[in-house]
Amino acid sequence: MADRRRINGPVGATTPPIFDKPAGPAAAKTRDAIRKIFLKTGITPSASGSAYLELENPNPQRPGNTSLKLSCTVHGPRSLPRSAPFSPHIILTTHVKYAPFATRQRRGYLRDSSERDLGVHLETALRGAIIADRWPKSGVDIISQKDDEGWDMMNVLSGCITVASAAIADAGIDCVDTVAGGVAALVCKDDKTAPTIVMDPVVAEHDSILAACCVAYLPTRDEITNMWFKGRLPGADMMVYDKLMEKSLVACRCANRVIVQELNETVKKGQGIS
Amino acid sequence: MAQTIAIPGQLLGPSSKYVAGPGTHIHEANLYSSVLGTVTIAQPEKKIAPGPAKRLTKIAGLPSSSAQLPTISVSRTGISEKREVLPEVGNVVLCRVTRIQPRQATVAILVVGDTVLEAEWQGVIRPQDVRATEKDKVKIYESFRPGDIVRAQVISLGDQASYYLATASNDLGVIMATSEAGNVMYPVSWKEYRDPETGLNENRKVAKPF
Amino acid sequence: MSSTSQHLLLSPAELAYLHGSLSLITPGPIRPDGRSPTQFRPLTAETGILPGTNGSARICFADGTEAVVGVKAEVEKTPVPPYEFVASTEGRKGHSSAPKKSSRKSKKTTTEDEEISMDVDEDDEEAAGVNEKARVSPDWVELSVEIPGLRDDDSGTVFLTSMLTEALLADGEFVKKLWINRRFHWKLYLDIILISPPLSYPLPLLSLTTHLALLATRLPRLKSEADEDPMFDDDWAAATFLYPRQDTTSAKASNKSPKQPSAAAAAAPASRPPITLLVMAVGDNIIFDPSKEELAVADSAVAVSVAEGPSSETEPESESIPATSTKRNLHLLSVRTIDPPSRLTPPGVPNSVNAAAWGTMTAATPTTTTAATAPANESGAAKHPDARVTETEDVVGVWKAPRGGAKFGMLGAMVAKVLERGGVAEEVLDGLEGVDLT
Amino acid sequence: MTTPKSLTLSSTTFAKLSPHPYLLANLQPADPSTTPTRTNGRQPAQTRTPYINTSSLSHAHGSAVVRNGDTTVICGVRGETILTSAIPNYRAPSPADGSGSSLDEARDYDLLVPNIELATGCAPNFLPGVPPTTLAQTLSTRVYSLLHSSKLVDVSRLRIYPEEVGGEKNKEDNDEKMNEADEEVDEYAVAGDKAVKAYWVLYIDVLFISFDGNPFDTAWAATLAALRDTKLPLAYWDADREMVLCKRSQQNATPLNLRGLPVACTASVFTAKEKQKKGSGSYWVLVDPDRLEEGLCDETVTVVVDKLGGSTKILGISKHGGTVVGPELMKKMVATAESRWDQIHAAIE
Repeated sequence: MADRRRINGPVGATTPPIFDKPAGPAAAKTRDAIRKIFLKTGITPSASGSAYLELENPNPQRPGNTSLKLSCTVHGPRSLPRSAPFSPHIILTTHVKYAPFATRQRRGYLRDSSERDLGVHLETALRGAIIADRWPKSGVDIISQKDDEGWDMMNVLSGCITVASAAIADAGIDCVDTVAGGVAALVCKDDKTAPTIVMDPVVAEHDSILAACCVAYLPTRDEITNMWFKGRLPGADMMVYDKLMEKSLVACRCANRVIVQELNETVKKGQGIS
Repeated sequence: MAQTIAIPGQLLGPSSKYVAGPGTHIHEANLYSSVLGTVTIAQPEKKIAPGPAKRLTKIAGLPSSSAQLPTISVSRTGISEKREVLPEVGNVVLCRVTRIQPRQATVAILVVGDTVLEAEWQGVIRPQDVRATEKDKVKIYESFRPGDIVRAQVISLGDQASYYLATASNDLGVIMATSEAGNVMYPVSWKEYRDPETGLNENRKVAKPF
Repeated sequence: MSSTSQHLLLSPAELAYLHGSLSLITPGPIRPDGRSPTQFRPLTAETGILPGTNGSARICFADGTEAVVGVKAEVEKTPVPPYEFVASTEGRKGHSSAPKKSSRKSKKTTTEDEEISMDVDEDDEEAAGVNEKARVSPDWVELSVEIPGLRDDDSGTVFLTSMLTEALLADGEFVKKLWINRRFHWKLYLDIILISPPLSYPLPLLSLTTHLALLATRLPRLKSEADEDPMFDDDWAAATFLYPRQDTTSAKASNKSPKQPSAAAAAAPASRPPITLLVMAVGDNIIFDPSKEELAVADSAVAVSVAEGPSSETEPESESIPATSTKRNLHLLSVRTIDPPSRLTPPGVPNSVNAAAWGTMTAATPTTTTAATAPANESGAAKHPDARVTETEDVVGVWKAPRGGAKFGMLGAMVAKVLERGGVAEEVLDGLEGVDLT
Repeated sequence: MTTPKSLTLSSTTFAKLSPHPYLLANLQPADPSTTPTRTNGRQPAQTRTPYINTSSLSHAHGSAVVRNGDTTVICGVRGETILTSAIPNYRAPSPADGSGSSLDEARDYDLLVPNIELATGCAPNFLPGVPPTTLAQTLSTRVYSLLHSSKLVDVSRLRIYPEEVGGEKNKEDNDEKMNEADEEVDEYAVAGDKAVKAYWVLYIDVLFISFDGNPFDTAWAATLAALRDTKLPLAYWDADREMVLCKRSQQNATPLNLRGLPVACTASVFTAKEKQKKGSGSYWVLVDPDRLEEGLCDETVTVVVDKLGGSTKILGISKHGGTVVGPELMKKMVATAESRWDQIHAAIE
């Protein structure tokens, strides 16, 4: 990536360190709850709204006590560029970006396709929640920056949805409800045992994941703004599919409790000052 | 009940008992909060007879004006001082002139009412909106100069790029101006500012200092 | 930019009218072109139109949208992780079966991924003799979508590309067909080009064309043995289909098919590539194959990818499908919600607020008895800077962009309607089977 | 200079409408009783207290988060290996002195790759999706040149030698030999006959979480803290596989012990008149400026000092814009830089 605006390092190709012994398998432990979430709003005072989220690190071998770190800033409502056509409602643009040091394989500075795909998912999830016609002729930019690899796209997406919803509430943009993200997966240890449905799966922990689904959920309205299901269901029976969805909604409700608690604290802290 | 905290999506009350104020929205006959903030309920002030009642030619019978409903609203004053507000039609705004063209003056809206904006919205003052009298003899460069601070009123949402503003009343117009020599000037008449150091006068559409 | 690329200029009144007619319950939705909710628009399809490819197809919809797909295959060397040597020299003693490389991780590290080895534990049909695991990886398929007027890194195009790729790779069956031996594999390039400007949401068209192109794809027959450098029979007539065919016409091609890892009984009806259907919901009605106008008023839209697995494959886990069911055994591969363009449409102004209709902003009196429409009651003069467009109850007949998401039950019903016996997916698959593959 | 007579504005409106007179009014209060302060309540020479915590990332070999007031920066250091065969015009370092030769391996072979990423939405004017702004590019090059000129990283730590071939490769005795202080690399370069087979390349990525002025000091402090926290796994050249392999066990990952602890301190000069000729009118030196002050001042001075080991060494002075700062002001700046060094030193320990 010879980008003349950045320092590109040596001409020759560099390879990440290759180890002589493969790492031991992650300690597979079953837990029937989502990982602990740390959520804090207001980390970027210069943005109109911001939030920061960390997921607890389930894998003891991995250094550091959290495995997924996400920061999100919201800039808006702000004026649209001159060329934009007249819009009676707010234009939502989302950017999802991995930090170069976030994943095992160092990522470049330009957004690749998986990040754009996450961006569209996030946009769909949030557009349902934002009351768009309250802010005519304006735009809002939601930037989600991933600082540490949660190892799996769907966990990352559910983290992005939760942190973006807290940041939007912090920015004071009208929403019908807070949006919470949740993931559930159909996991089977080995082929003899029947597959079990697990909430907030950590891929390193499970032997083989048959299917997983990530849901963006509006708790009080009990509606789903974005749903992403992937994998192979045994047979086409809808029963397993519905159970998987229910489990992910439970995960969403747990995540939403964290959002509500954090937003309450922001208001209390705010009142303390004013 | 005054200082309860509202999270977006929190049920506030049935929409038959309250009227939705700012920061709330209606969904299936219920009022929900749409902003993070504190709930305030404004009791309706007693209605004085609204001017000569317009003769309603609409067939729909004039409903009996039942007692007015209290307005419930969620205000963010508690949270952060940065409150994003959109210029509404009729708001009095403070803006800085950024560009002067014969047909219009382009300004950046900085303050709406008394809330300072983070983002800057673009506004346009057309010659015919500069003053109420002799609209056709207005010359823009005699009314505004780049860098002036102008108090104006929003008259329409305008086109996709900018809001339409007007300074057509006495208390609207330039409130702070810097002269060519770079010193802050003070108003001497309704259409002139004077530079204290050089003593020169410059033409402006002066706002009546109150 | 919503995932539909073009903005349809419909006035709020037209939108309200369309929404009203589509959400009728009693006689069912009345669609602008009079179709039944599950009726598809006619399409013309042909395959084998590009001689230089391993497989190609072209589909043209009735409304003039047209897509062409070309599939080309190349032999590629499989990268071997370094401690494969260490393992092979010391003999891989009970190396714990590394977790299956979840096919979802689209960004695969080509070089060594030190924590999780990539070899996929294909335990079920892997030929018993070779204890070596068949190393398949989702990177063997590269799919690119080209939509005229959009850059290819445009988020809408990327969303389409990842949806189509996801449908192909979701269950890992497809990638196993590309396995030649431990050192080499096929690398498949699918180029999907939408020829006409995207009149309606291009997803169903692109996925059906890909389906046909993959059905028509043929790979040269392998002549070399297990792990040697691959040698192929250059007689194109002897080339084998990617999806082995069970009908008699090309019987000779299928029974000479080389030892394929997923060589389920050749006689059984072969599995077919996935198709992605766009399902839309307005009110309580579920509508298939929506046109541009219908999508503009959709409350929610879902893309469901379904594939037909070889029905003889016994499901290890769940109760097997009753044998008497009809021949198709559908697998749900992926479901994604699509952001309906209806959220970007301008709202209508109810009479109670519209000055032209004498609903006055300042009228102290609430209008007639409609639910609780009570316009703002602040004095009209200097409106409070915070006063928004007054929040009013939804007035019947006045268009308002849908807020919030879709009900859980509605999403489940849409997916169920696609998968049900004799449902839409089977109807589409039957239709596609009719296309004679040259 | 008469301010508009009867116009009364709230302080926030005054700040927004005319920031320069607003800051001037704060620094030069009308009545002498109030002490002159800056708009953010600090004294002109007062810096913001830095908070630094390290090793917070799991995929980087070294990482640090630095918070300096409202400017928050996260820096990750990742080591990757490059074979000497892949380095164009590679010259084997003369084994005798190893580092004194004219050959500066870090600079010639580009082994240190710092990059500053500002387009992360850390401030309303830095939104993603655009190529790096000039500020981001200048910051990257300033960090790059300071890294090389201060010779912070000891290049001998970055060299990778072939493994000690011959005899049964018993891992155990190699390991306990590993953890001596710093000669263990020479353990391999037995009597210099082993040529360097590969190098470690350090990718230093600095990301701004929140931006409120004075980016260079914070970015440099983050780079420094992350490099001090970096532990590179022991790498060796495996002859029969012609590739570099690293030992999995963590305990023989060797930290890069850096030479010295250079700290940067920036101040900007605020002049009473916006367009100020030399010497006329009063001025203020604002240390560690925030975003509002940076916008109003066009003259900045940056001093890089290192007080490790008693005597103060000045590693770099850069001043651009404006004509106010003279030699005696420069001495005062070095003094403030020294107090800033103590602050950062305390935060890093």
